[in-house]
Amino acid sequence: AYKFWVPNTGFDTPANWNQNRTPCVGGAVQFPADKMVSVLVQESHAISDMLLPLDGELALASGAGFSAADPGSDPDCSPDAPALFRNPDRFSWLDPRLWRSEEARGFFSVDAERVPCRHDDVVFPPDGAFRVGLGPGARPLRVRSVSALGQTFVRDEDLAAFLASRSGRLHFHGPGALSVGSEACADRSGCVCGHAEALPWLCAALLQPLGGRCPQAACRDALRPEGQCCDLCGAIVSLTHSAAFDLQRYRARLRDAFLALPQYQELQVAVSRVPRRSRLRQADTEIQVVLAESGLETGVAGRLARALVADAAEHGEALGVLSATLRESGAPVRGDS
Amino acid sequence: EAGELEQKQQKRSTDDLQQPRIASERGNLVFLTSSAQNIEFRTGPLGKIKLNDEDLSDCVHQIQKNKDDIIVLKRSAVDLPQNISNQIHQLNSTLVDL
Amino acid sequence: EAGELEQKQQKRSTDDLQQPRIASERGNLVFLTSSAQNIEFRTGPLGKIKLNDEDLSDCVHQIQKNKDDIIVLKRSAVDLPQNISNQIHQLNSTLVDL
Amino acid sequence: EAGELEQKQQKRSTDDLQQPRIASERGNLVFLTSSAQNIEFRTGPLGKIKLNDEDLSDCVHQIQKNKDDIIVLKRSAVDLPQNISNQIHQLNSTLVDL
Repeated sequence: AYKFWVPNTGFDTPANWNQNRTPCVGGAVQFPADKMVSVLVQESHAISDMLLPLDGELALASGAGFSAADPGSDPDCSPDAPALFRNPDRFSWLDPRLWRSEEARGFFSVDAERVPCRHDDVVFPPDGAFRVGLGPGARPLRVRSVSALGQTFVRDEDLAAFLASRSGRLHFHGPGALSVGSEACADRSGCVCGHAEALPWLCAALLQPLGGRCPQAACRDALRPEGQCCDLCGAIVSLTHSAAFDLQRYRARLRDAFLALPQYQELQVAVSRVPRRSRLRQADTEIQVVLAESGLETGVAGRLARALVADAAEHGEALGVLSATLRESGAPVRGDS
Repeated sequence: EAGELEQKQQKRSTDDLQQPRIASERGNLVFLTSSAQNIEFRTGPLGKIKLNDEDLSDCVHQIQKNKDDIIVLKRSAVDLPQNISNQIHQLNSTLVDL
Repeated sequence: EAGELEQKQQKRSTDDLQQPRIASERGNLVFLTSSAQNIEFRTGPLGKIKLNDEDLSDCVHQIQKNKDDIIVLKRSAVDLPQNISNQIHQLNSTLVDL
Repeated sequence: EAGELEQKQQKRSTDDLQQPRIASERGNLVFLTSSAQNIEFRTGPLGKIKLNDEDLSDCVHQIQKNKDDIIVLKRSAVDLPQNISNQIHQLNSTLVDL
C-alpha cells in the first residue's frame, strides 16, 4: 500500500512560522542557522531582511521571488519580531500523525499501521519541500520503496547513494537507517505490518503533544487494540483464519454489507492482520477488526461486532474464517467524573 | 479530489526539478539554475547591479570600449607603416635620382 | 474572496514594480531593478564572487589591465609616428641641402 | 518558549559562522555573505548568465580576445619601429656615402 508523507517545508505554509503566519510585507525573516532544509517558495514576498541557514536552499517556483521592502511598510508588521522558520527537524518518520494513506470511507488504520509498514511504498511530496527525521536508529526502517524528488528507490545501494548526496542530506536526517527492497505483500490474507518492536517510539511521537499521556477514554473497560497507542471505546472482533481468507474481499464485504447500513455510519473500522495477542506461538497471527465509536451513542460497535461474529459462524467456510471472538468496552463515563 | 491534487502536485514536481534555487553551502551563497535555464540580470535605466564595488554595466561597457579601442589601434598599426613606408620609398627614389 | 486575493496581489505587484527583486520566470532566475534601486552582492574581504567558473575579480582585473595597456599603446601610437616623422623630416632636409 | 529557545539557538550559531543574508537597504536588494564566504552564480551546462542583453560568457570571451589582441599590438609596436629605424639607418648611411 502507498503511504504519503504529509508535512511540508513550504515558505508559504503558515504553520512553518513561529507566529503561524507567513512573513509580512517589510518583515524580517530568519531560518535556523544550523538546520539543513530545502524550502519551496511559491509566492512573491517583499522582505526587509532574511537570514538563510548556513546549509540549505530556497527553491523558487515559477512566479515566486523576493523583493526588497524596507521595514515599516506594513503597520501590522513589526521589524522587531522576525518571522522565525520553525525547526525543520521536528518531523519524525515514526510519527503516525505525519502519514496519510488512501483509506476507504469508514476505514482507518491502527496507529502502528499509519507509519509505513515493511511492505509499503512510501511517497514524499513530489515538490521536494519536505524534511524527515529517520528516528533514533534503534532498528532500521524497512519499506518496499521510497519515492522522492522524481526518483523511486527500490534498491538499497541507490537509496544509500541518494541519502548521502547533498539533496539526500537536505531532506533526510538523524541516526536512523532507512532500507528498501522488501517484497510487496503477496499473501491474500494480509501481512503483519512489522512495527511491534517500534511501537513505543511510534506512540512516544504520537503522544508528544499530549505530554506523552493518552487522553482518558470516554468509557469503562476501554479496549487497547494491537498496534494502537491508546485505549478506545467500541469493540474488537478477532478472527482466526485459513489460507482461503482474503483480506481485501473481507474489507469489501464489511463495507458493502454492514457499514453501508445507516445504523453503522458513525463507526470507524480498522481491519488488518496482526500478531496474535495470546502469543502462544511466536509466529501466530490473526485478523483484528477494530470497531471504534466516534459518536456519543454507545453499543453500536457491540451490535456490529455480534453481527460479524454471527456472519463468521454462518459463512465461515466461504470466508476462510475459522473462529471469531469479540471484546466490547463498557458503559460511557461522564466527562466530569 | 485527493487524487486530483496529487496529480497536480505530480505535474508541478516535473517542473520543480527545473526550479532555480538560492542555496547556502557552508555559508556560501549560491544561485543555481538547472540544465537549460538562465540566470539573468536586468536593470532599468537607473537601476544598477553591483557585485562588491563593481557596477556590472560599467564592466560590460568597458569591455566594449576596450574592443573598440583595439579596432582603432589595429587600423592605425596598418595605416601608419603604410604611410611611413611610402615616405621612405620616396626618399629612396630621391636618393637614387641623385 | 478570490477577487480580494487578486486585488491584494495586484496591490502588491504595483509596489513591487518600484522594488528590485529576484524572481523565477519559467525556471530562469532573474534579478531585476526597475527604477533607481540597485541589486547588490557583497562578500566579506576574503569572499569571492564567481560566475560559473569565472572569478569576477579576475575578470574585472583583466578588464582594467586591458584598459591600461590600451592607453599605453595609444600613447606609443602617437609618439612613434612623431619620432619617425621627425627623423624623415631631417633626412629630407639633409637631401635638400645636398 | 519554544520560539525563545529557537531564537537563542539561532543566536549562538550566528557567532560561529555568519548566515548569508538577503536584506533591503533603502529599497536596494542586497545579498550578503560574511568574511571568507563566496557568492556564486551557477547555471546548468546549457544555461547562460545574461547581463541585460549581454551573455556573460561572450563578455569573458571578449575580455580574453582583447587581451590577445593587445599582445599582438604590443609586439607590432616593438617590431615596427625596429624595422623602420633599420630602414632610416640605411638611408642615413647611403646619404653619408654620397
